[in-house]
Amino acid sequence: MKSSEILCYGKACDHPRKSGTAALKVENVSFTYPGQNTEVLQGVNIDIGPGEKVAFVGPNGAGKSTLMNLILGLEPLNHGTISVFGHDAQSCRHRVSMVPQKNSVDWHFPVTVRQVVTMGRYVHLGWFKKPGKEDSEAVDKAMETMEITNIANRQVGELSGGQQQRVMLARTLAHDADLMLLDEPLNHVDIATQELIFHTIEDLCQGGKSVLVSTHDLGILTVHFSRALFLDKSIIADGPVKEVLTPENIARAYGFEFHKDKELSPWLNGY
Amino acid sequence: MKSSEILCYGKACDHPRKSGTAALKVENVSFTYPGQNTEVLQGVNIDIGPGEKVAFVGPNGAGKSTLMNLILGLEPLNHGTISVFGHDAQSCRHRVSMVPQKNSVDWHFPVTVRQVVTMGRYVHLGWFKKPGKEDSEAVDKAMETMEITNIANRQVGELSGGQQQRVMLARTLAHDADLMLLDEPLNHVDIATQELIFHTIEDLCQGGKSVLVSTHDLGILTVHFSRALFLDKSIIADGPVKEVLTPENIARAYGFEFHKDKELSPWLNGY
Amino acid sequence: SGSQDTDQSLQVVASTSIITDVVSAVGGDRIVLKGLISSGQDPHSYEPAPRDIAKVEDADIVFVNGFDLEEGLLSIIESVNPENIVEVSRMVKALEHNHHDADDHDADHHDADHHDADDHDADHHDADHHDADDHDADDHDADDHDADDHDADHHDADHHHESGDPHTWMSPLNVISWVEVIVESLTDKDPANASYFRSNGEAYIIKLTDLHKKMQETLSVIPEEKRVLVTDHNLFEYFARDYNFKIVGSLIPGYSSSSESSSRETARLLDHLNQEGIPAIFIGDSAGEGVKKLALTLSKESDHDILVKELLTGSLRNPGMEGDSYISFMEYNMKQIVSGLNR
Amino acid sequence: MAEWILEPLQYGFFQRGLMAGMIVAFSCGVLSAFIVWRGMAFIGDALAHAVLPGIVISIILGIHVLIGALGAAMLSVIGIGSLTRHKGFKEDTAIGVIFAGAFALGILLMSKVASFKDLSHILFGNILGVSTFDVILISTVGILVVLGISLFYKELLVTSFDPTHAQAIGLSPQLIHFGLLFLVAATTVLATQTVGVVLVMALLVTPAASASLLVKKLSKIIVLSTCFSMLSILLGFYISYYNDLASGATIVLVLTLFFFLSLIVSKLRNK
Amino acid sequence: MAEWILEPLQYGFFQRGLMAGMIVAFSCGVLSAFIVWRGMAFIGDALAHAVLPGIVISIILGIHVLIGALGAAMLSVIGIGSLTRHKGFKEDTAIGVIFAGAFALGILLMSKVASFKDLSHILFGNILGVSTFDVILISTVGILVVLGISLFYKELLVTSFDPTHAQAIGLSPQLIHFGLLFLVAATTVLATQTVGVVLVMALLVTPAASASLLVKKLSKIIVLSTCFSMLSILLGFYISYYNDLASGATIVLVLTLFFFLSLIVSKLRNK
Ligand SMILES: Nc1ncnc2c1ncn2[C@@H]1O[C@H](COP(=O)(O)OP(=O)(O)OP(=O)(O)O)[C@@H](O)[C@H]1O
Ligand SMILES: Nc1ncnc2c1ncn2[C@@H]1O[C@H](COP(=O)(O)OP(=O)(O)OP(=O)(O)O)[C@@H](O)[C@H]1O
Ligand SMILES: [Mg+2]
Ligand SMILES: [Mg+2]
Ligand SMILES: [Zn+2]
Repeated sequence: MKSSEILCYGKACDHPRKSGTAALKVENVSFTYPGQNTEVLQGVNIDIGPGEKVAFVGPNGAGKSTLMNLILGLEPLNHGTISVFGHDAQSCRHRVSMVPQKNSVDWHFPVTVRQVVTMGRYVHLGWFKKPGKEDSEAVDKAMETMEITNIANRQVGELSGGQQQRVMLARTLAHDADLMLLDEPLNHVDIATQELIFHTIEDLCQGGKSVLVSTHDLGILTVHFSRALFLDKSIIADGPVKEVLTPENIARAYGFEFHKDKELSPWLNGY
Repeated sequence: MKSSEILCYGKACDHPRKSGTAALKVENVSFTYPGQNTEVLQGVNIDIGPGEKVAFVGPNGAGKSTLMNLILGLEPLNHGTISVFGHDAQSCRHRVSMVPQKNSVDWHFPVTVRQVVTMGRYVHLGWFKKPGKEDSEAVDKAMETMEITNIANRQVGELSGGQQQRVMLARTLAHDADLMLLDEPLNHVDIATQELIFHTIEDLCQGGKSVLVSTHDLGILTVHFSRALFLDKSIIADGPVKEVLTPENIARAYGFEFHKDKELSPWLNGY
Repeated sequence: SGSQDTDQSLQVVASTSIITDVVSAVGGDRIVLKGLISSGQDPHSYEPAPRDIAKVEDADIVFVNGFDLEEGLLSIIESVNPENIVEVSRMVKALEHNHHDADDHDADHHDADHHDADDHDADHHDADHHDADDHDADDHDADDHDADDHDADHHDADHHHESGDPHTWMSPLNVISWVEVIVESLTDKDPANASYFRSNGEAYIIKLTDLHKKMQETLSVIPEEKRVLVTDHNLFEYFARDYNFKIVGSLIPGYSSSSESSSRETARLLDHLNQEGIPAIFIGDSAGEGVKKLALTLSKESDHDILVKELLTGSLRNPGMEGDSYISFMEYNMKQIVSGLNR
Repeated sequence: MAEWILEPLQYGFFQRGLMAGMIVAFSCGVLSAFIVWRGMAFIGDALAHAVLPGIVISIILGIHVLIGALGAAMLSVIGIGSLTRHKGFKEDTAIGVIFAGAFALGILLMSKVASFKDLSHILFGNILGVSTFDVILISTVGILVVLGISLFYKELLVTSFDPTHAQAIGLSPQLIHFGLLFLVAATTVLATQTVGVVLVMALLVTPAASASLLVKKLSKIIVLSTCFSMLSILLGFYISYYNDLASGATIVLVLTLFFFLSLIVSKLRNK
Repeated sequence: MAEWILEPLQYGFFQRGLMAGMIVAFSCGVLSAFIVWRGMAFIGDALAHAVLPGIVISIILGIHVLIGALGAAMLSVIGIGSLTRHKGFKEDTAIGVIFAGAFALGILLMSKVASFKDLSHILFGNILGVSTFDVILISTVGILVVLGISLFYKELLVTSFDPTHAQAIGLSPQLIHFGLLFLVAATTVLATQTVGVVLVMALLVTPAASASLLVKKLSKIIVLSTCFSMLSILLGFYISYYNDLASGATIVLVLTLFFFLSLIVSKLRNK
């Protein structure tokens, strides 16, 4: 795995895309963090087709971020299989990208916004190649989409939380992957950017890309998504949003029955 | 300022609370980050009374986090004055607390959830005193409120994003301040916790505490708040939520007129 | 390389202050002499300034001690002016391993011998020396010298380490041979002043002979059984040979200041000090704090009264102080030894 | 066995060396956890070298070297502390800059003063030459360290974990940082004279690094690292006695061995 | 003035020393920015010491010390690299543990082998005794460094800024880390022989620390730090010549002076 990981950098998996293969196929994945003794994921199965836009919901600690990390190979998989476009995720990195929830970024490191967004192109360059005109255009476009062109030359460390989040999103757009994993992309960003994000996702999916978006904003979700995955260690529900976000499922996962006395927000009562 | 900062640790400002004084008074505050040349805040005036619950909105980069940092004295104020309960904020630290948006936490540092929440009590202890029974009870209560009692003995570094956010919120609850600044507390947390947060805030305000909550979730805001502050470098609007969140204000701050072609989410059209 | 002085006098550079003193006695005012390591400085930790090396590059003769004393400096000199290096100790016969009594202390020195084997002793001045017990040399270098054998290693290819105690000046008899070497070298380079150098040399040899006699006499007041030396490390091989002393051991059995004493070796040395009732420990003026402390500790811990006495080792003292010339340097050491042992 | 233990103990220098070593190990073991987790691993090495100009100056002035060394250490500490105040400057960079500058200054001064030439004392103390006075001095510092750490434990905890929160409750992270640096400086200066810098450096880093592999709570790390460091002194001392090895180096190797054992244990446990 | 410059240049040792110094300064200046921003300030110091067992062993085996030194450096590099893989272990801790262990091993070996005497060579090289062969060796390493940094610039950038993203695009942050460590090790081993560890250490840290105070973009930091380091060699060499000072220490002091000047400039600018 180690060696394939190294070799893969910058190499497009030249396997032809088989028609009918899933964009993402998670089969029977269970996971325990090393040194821990409770399973964080239990027998998870997911199947996402090309061009699909899927919301990923579940309470805090449900394992959403863990699963996304596993898909990208950031944690070693210890049980089950994950494939991306029919291939091992490790050998198809140019086609999968992620905006992580908790990033490992060293914000003090002296780089500009533009440099960070350009990092989204590295996967297509591989060793020794420098970013060219095409990359530069892709970067410009990604920055425009996220409306950060005006701060392109600022140090990323000096930005506001929302601006930093937009930079991370732009980096992923620059990556131009076929499967995008967005882990709570709405955190920190303002409503204008939220709209932007959803419209961008919409456009991407229309172009055949698959997007998996984890979020806690169940209200916004009903508007923009048709399919939702409800995770709580294992997949509790999978299907059209309205069917997944039933009061029963919510009560089961969030323990809302314990708060019956409290007034639920109208948007939760709404459906 | 330096010396007062040091002396203040653990000391309650024993000035009697004058009746009728504002919980927070920001007067004519302007701010530029050192080494930068654009003003981030321009002539900001805010007045929040005791027991008030105020939403703090504005686009990314509006200066919300900057203002909160200034209130706590985390950045040196270079223009204007800020007072808390009629006193210098620096000499009234036991009465002000904050949940920051971007924290400076070293998540790898080996501490447990309980230890972190206990840190919220330190301000009342001051030098040499160790947390006592009373503190331990306050910590337990805060953890219960945020529903993290079950993970009390885990390492904070190993938690999910939402769990970490709840730990930070519990720390602030343990602080038991009279003025709470919550900078985007809804990031990372699931809907159950969001409800919890708002109900907790409600309870606190009924107990006479003042809370300033920055958020981008304009939908949820209308439900839980009666007053909103709209910041975009300077205060654009201040008053009842419905008056503040007018389509004009939103258009002005978020530049929504540029996206007229895109369909706005129903909740934005809703009011 | 370098510019020649307009003055036709020989440009001479000497490494240590002791060599400088002796060369100056021979060369007088007919040479331009520059001592690199000034009085009071330690020959081993000496870090040259660039203009010193400029002098070396310009020099007609560079006198060094030999036996790798100024090891760090040597590597610089060798890269700057290799043709004109003269080792003043080259006529000194390195000592056989002669000073240890057959007690367990001897064992401590095995490593040393072992070291010889590894050392690259294919000496280029072979005719004159054998390898001898030499680890003392190492001892010494190490101890006070911060300088940089690294370079030495680095120059391994062209430089062969000498083996042997480098403290040749601890016996005036050796310094007499220095004078011969110095006279010969100066004469070689400047035949016009040959007679001047020779007569200076002869005069100085007489002084050295007198010093030797005086030392023999003075030291003879110490009873035979009290003629035992314990030093920070071995630097008295020649002294012991010529004045009939026995070297019992040293505080640091390792070969460098960097090496620490092992606790059992120290324990053995302490037992030894007690058994033989040794009255004094001698510590070089440039020994490290740690060694000085260890000496004090041992003196306190022994069952009898042990004095810790200071000796001059690698360098003369500053002008005006006792020990500012080679002869007074030796007289000072002699006094210290007599007062330490003859009690 | 009893004889094996007792034989070297009949020598006073062995007793005192062992005693001094144990006390230094205790102080260092207690400090170690904070050193490791605050990223200050090289502080011991740096201070031991940075002290040089102070030593040279005290020799020129004819005062006790300890005074000069402590003075120089305190100046370096102030320098390091002030540099890390610059947000973004990593601790080790500040330490490195001050270390190199102060040491070079010391060397230049030394080459002009001549009589003092021995640098090797910096690397190796002579643990066998420890006097009773040294033991008293070291014990004093040991008591200072234990007192300092236990009195300011909660302040050290909060400034290490979240300096911004510390600042927000009126606690100057810098002041605490200075305090910690002060304790480390006192320990380093005194311990270097007796046990040498290599050993001090190792005692300040390796024990907590090993302990962190095995346990996760800070208090446990401190206890375990103190055990490791004292045990390695004991073992190292006897091993060096019976095998005619240099004591300091042997102790460091025993410590390093503990580290690798811990590493193996932690790997096996995470399997 | 011309004469002032030319006088020392007539000496071969001065030319060679200056040349070697400039080349080392160039290599170090280029590496410096990454060393500083990745928190590896003490890597030079550590490697220079950790090399000791290799030197001793090569003397025992009768091979060239350079081979032993390089071998030991590479082993240490592997050790350091593998330890930092443990998430959460700070870089400096890993460096410290390996440094102390390897150095102690070297001392023990040395005390048993004897022929290798002095350690202080590690502190000071002999910049005045540089041979033409040395200059060639150093130039080779210099070329290696410049090639390495320019060929892998983007990989160094992304692994420094966001190791998780690097891993996500199939680039092993560890591999790049090893590569960087390898370059630093080669530079340190060779440069230590000629200019000494104090100077190497200073050249690896201070230039980029100074440059970071003045400019913010990484590429500018690299250029400026290279200027600083080369300028300080030049100035330091001439100053030490005309004032009869030790060259290495003078150069370090000039560098430190540059640092404090930069500090003052940055303070004034932020006023
Ligand atoms: N450390 C800093 N140095 C320089 N500029 C900064 C710094 N932090 C923030 N800024 C700038 O100040 C402005 C206000 O930032 P601030 O973080 O206060 O915004 P905010 O309203 O909290 O935004 P968000 O909703 O994205 O959190 C932004 O333009 C940002 O780029
Ligand atoms: N590095 C880690 N080591 C051990 N346990 C971990 C680690 N990271 C996460 N966990 C645990 O694994 C579980 C799942 O975490 P994960 O971050 O995947 O949840 P999540 O669904 O993303 O939650 P959130 O909505 O809060 O982001 C949680 O119980 C968490 O405490
Ligand atoms: Mg998550
Ligand atoms: Mg903000
Ligand atoms: Zn000597």
